[in-house]
Amino acid sequence: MTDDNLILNCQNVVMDYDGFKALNNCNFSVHYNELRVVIGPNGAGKTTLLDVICGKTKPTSGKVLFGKGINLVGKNAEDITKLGVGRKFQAPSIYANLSVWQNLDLSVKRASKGVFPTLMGRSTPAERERIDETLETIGLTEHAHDRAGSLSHGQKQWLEIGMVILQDPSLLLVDEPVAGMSDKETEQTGQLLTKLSGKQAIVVIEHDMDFVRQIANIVTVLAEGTVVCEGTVETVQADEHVRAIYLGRAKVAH
Amino acid sequence: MSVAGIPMRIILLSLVVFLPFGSDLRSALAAGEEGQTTSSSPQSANPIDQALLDIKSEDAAVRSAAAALLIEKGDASLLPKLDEIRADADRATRQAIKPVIDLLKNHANLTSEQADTRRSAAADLVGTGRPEAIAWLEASAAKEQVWWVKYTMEESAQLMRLRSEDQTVRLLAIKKLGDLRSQNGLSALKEFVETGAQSEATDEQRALATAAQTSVGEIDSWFWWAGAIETFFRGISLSSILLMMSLGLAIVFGLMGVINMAHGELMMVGAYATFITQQAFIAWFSPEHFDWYFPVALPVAFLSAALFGLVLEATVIRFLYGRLLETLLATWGVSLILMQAARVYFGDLTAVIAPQALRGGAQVMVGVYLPYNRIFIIVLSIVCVLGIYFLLFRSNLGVRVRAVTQNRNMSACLGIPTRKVDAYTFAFASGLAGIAGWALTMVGNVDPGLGQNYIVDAFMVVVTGGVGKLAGTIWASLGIGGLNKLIEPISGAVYGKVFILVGVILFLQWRPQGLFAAKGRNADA
Amino acid sequence: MPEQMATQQNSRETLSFYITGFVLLVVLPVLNVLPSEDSWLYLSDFRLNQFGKFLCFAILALGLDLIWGYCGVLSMGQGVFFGFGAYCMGMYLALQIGKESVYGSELPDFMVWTQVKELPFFWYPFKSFAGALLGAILVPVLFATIFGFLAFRSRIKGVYFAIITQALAFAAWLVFNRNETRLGGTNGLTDFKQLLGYRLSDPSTQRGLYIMTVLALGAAYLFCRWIVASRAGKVLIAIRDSESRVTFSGYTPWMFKLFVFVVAAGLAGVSGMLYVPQVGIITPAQIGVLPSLEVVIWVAVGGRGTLIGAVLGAVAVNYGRSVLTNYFPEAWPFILGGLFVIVVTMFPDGLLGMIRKLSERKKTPAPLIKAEGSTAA
Amino acid sequence: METKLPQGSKQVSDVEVLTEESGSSRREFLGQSGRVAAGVGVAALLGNLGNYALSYAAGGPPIKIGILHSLSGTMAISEVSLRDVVLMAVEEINKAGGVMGRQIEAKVVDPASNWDLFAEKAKQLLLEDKVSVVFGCWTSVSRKSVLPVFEKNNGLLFYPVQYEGEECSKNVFYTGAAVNQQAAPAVEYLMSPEGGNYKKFYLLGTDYVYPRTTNKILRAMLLAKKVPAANIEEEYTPFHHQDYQTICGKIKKFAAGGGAAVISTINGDSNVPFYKEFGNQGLRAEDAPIMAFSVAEDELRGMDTSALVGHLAAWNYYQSVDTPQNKKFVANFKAYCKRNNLPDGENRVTDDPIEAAYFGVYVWKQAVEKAGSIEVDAVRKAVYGQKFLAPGGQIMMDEANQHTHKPVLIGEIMKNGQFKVIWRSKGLVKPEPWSEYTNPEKGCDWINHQGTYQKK
Repeated sequence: MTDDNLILNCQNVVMDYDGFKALNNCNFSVHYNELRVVIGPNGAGKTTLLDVICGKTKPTSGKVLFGKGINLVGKNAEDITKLGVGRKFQAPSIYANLSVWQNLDLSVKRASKGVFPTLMGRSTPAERERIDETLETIGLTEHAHDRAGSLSHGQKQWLEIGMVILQDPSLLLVDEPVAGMSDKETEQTGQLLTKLSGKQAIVVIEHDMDFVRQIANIVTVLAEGTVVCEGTVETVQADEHVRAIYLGRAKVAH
Repeated sequence: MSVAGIPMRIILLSLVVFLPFGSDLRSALAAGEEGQTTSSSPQSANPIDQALLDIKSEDAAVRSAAAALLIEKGDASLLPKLDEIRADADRATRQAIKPVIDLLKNHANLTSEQADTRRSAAADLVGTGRPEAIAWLEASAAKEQVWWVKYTMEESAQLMRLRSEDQTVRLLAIKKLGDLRSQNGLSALKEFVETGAQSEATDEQRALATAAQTSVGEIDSWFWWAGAIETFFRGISLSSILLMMSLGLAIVFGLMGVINMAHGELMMVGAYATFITQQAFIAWFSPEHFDWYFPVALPVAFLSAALFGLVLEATVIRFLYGRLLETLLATWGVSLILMQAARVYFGDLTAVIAPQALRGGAQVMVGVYLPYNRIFIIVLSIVCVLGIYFLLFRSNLGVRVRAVTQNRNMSACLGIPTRKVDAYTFAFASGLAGIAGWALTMVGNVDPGLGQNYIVDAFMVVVTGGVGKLAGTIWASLGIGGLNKLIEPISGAVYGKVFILVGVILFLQWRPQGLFAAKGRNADA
Repeated sequence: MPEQMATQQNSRETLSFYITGFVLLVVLPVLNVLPSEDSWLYLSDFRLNQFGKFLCFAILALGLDLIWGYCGVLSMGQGVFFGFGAYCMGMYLALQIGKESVYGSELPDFMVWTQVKELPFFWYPFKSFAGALLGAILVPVLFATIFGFLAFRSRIKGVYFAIITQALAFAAWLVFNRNETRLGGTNGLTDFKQLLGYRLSDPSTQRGLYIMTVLALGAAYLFCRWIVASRAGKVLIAIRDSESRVTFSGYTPWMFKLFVFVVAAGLAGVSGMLYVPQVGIITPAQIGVLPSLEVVIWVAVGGRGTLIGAVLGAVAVNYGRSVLTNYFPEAWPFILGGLFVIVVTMFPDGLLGMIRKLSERKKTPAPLIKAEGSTAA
Repeated sequence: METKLPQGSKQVSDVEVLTEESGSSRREFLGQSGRVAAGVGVAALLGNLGNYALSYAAGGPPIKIGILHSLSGTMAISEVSLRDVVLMAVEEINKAGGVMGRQIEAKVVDPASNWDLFAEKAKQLLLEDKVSVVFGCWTSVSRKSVLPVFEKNNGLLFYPVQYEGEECSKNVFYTGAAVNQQAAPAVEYLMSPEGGNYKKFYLLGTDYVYPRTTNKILRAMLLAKKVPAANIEEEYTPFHHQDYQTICGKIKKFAAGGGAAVISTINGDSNVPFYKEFGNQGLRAEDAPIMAFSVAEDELRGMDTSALVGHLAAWNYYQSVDTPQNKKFVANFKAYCKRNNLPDGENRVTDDPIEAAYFGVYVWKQAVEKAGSIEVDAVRKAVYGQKFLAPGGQIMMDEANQHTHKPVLIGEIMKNGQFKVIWRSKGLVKPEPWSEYTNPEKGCDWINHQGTYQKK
């Protein structure tokens, strides 16, 4: 069943929280260098899906195959990260008390991230160059030596994306990157993600349909823990089932 | 000191300093005593009166004869006179008079109104070793209503029969003691077994030994079970104390995200509130109402601890919501302050006198004696658990508290006054600590260190139980308390505690979130 | 440009390091030796000795600062590691008493009155000074490794860890108090006579010990600064700020925690080792819950997350204690408790934070370490 | 001389006690509010203020003495009273003209129940304040921790508490009892027909040097008196132990069949839970009396005595001792506490260590006057053989061994927290720092030997 073009293949993943199935037989796959957007109503299991992939939570059952058939289930988060899965959280998760530069420096992909290599290691010129490049990419060159905690919300989001990029992931998981951003920041974020998608596969969770339209190629709709529909933005929007889910939900919610 | 007092004092001091050193203190002190005892009194016709005089004689033979006469002829009416003699007597007289008093007093006490006194008398008569007591005991046993007193009377009678000269009487007594499962007879029975085992033992002794062996076996196996039941009870008792302490801790930890290191000191507040109530009763009410102070102290303890809790919440804790470690440190500081304040204010060990109803215990079966104060705490802890359950899960306030716990902002939007809910929850948990302190006055002293004694254990309970789960707290306190008492007889108190700590650490390896971990998406946020 | 700033700050720090070192190492001992006893400049043996004790505590505080101030893991059991170091040295010193003891026995006094006839096996390594030195560092380090491994690997965090370490302190206190432990029970170890042939009662020996302490403190400070300045030091701060992010950057946070916990334990051991010959007694009272927490307050008062703060806090609080207990003995617990409350609620950055805030009000760069209070479990 | 003890002759009933106390309790209850403020400040100032006014009155500069008792921490409960009584003695002496015409100035320090701090504070008193004598310490731990300091700097310490012996320092005068002046006679008493012919002994103590050593000596003594080893049980609990359920269960088992007594060296706050549990598990003083060596009036003051009545204690002095000088002493002490707003004021009681601390000051004063100097070695030599009419009766300092000849009194605890003396030794008992049972070959002598020596 393996497909050589798939970087990620989730098979029959079930995540059961005391009877509540956040993921229910979820099958989800992503190709190399693809930018995939996952949408779905609240509680559909989107964040849980990312949690399962990156090792933050262990699924009740199912397989998560990555790259050349490595099953990620049961591996711990550090190892999954080292395999090349990067994760950006919904709320910006950065080191507030370190400078932007230090934030990035810690994230650079290195041969070993054990205690003693980290204690002894110094950044090589090549690494510095990469960090500078990334700073450029995320537009924070001027803030390189500011305390990360003093950045604006959008800047923090970018910083986190920058940190993930420096890990050289082949799969990048991004959870609601533009929540709380201004329109301009949203647009810049979109450009950033599009630019990155050439080099690695990216899975983005998003609510903002304008943003989805801006970046998305293929959209996956998740509801009640399973994939309901997959296709281009237009196809998905035209799908009756999807409309029913959103509208039905909307009725209940308001 | 007044001015006039000074010269007075100087004179006294110089007197003290220059007092001749040669005089022996002992002789000075004892002068009065000897003067009294040597004065002999005129003869008297009544043999009892004569015996009362003779017992003070310097001749040992006269003394013992007088004692024998008093035992034979005397009754309880002599006791005041005997006590009077005893108070002034020298050592020899006291020794002579002691068995007389013992026997007469205990004989009289066999018909006392108080069951305890009757029982004590029955037990003490064994020590006198006078055969005439057997008849008294058996006569009283026949009339006795309270099973435990009756048991003691029968046991005492049989214990005295063991000393009989008659082989059959002894054999029967040995068998009876076995039937009675008499723990007090154990050492005597074992002596029979040992005598019988010796090579030069007579056939009679061997027969006694065989019978005694059977009885010892019966008694031993009975007391193994009795011991097991008592150990179990002690475990439950310790658990209930831990539970009382941890409930409040678990509430503030689980519902409010506050680690309250001053929880133990809030208990101390409850205990001191009980003490103050007692003092107020002593000062303002007549002694026959004294025991009422204890029920009255319950609301006083609850409210005063709750008040302290309110103040603590308003002045310290509310600045620290969401900063667990900081609450831990700040409340630790508060606990230091409260402890020292108690030390300065109350100055000393103070204790609460237990009401009559909570003294002593119940003999539920032979070998199993359960103190009332422990039973009381066990029942109280059950009541508290039920109370909390209804308050949190069945009342309006409980719904609000849990709403605030789960989503503070949303609750605020819905019009729940979150500040007030916080304050009330904290005050309620503090009040619970006050109740725990109130109850603890029944087992220990009221001193500034009261809270520190169990606090580490209580935190272990909360950690082991898992945050915010009532059931977890209950199970963990049962587990830790029970295990502690199970290990203690083998390892001693200290290593028992160490084992428990190691156990908890290993347990957390297996379940880092405690026994009843909160599961769900936000479990480890 | 950033490097410039850093070096500027570094050179300032280095300068103050040298000045402090000079004062501690040269000026104070000279004031002790040269001026006559009546001179106002004269520093008595007693004061110098007392100061040496404070500096021992400063080493202990440095360790806690690493784990708590930088890494955000509150250990309430530092007293235990301090005690391990102290007892190791104490055992050596106790064996050096020899026939000079009250009972005139080769065994330490307490063994005589607890009727121990033979030296327990675990005392043997401490017959030699090297054994004591090694033990004073290795015992706490090994113990911390085992305990830390169990605790951190199973993700016991935040308050859970704090409570477990507090229970550890409590349990250790109980065990050390027990005479069956063969470590002198409540009395601990005392009545030491000599160290490597030098009489401990000689002022010159005490002066030597003081200088050793200053040197050890200097070394400990440099060592900690090296850790903090390294990338691993940044990881520690990162763990404090956002542990999950650290995980998703490919580090294993519990390994770093374990590392720094072990370093802190080793420093505590060194501190205890230096403390014993200067104070002349070690008892379980130094191991329990309260002494372990006092370390926390030193660091908090001085300013957590800054090494100088830890040193400053340890010296200031202890000096304050020594002075205040003279004048207001019954007030000291109030002051200590009040310090806890006030520092935690109002001055999370401690003394140093206040000074910085005052002096850098106009300059923009915020202090590197700012307690965000995000240390929730 | 009247020998009847007031409390002994009058059977005070339950109700009477309550009404008797009610008057003062009400006052106390109402008056407590003013005490907080006073308590904190006064304690610290007492040491200095009271004496400054008088200190330069006559005869040269004041003589400095040190008081080394814990005023905070767990031991404060016991030790504060000793500080109070020493200050009272100083005040008395100063009012009476001082020592050799010089006033005494007391320097009070607080070692805060911290044994390490004891050593530091002792150093401070000797080296910084240069006091000529120190009155202090309670626990053996604290004494052991200051001992090297006193020996190193040739200081002088008066130690007022009963202790385990096996010590013979020339820098310490022990005004409390050695084991043969308290524990050993008490156990002998229990074994005597008058004492009840007890045959089994449960030695229960707090885990530290005093109980351990005392029980070691008692065990040797019991074995020497042919008590089989099976009839001796020994157990230790940690400081502040609260839960005596298991131990009382063991005692119950041990005491079944009669003839058993408990020898308690339990210290401080563990006593109340122990006695309570003892009573609540159905054990009575008649079944198994508890003979305590660490429970005195000062500790009983706050306890619920109902659980303790009928149990025994052994000391060298009780507040109830009926001598004129004791009546005066007790009254003075109560008045002193009240006048200085000390906690509990006139409800304070005296007890053995308080008395020993008190007469220690006078013994030192007499020795200074005899020596005509405050120099330690001279004073020390002058102390030997000093006699003093202490509140409890005449006492004498030993000629050579640093200890005190004292009478032994066994008392029964009464409902009002006082003791009824039920036995007293004939005359004074000579102190034996080295027990004849455990160290028969050793002696202590600073005149003919250098401290501890081997007897030939």
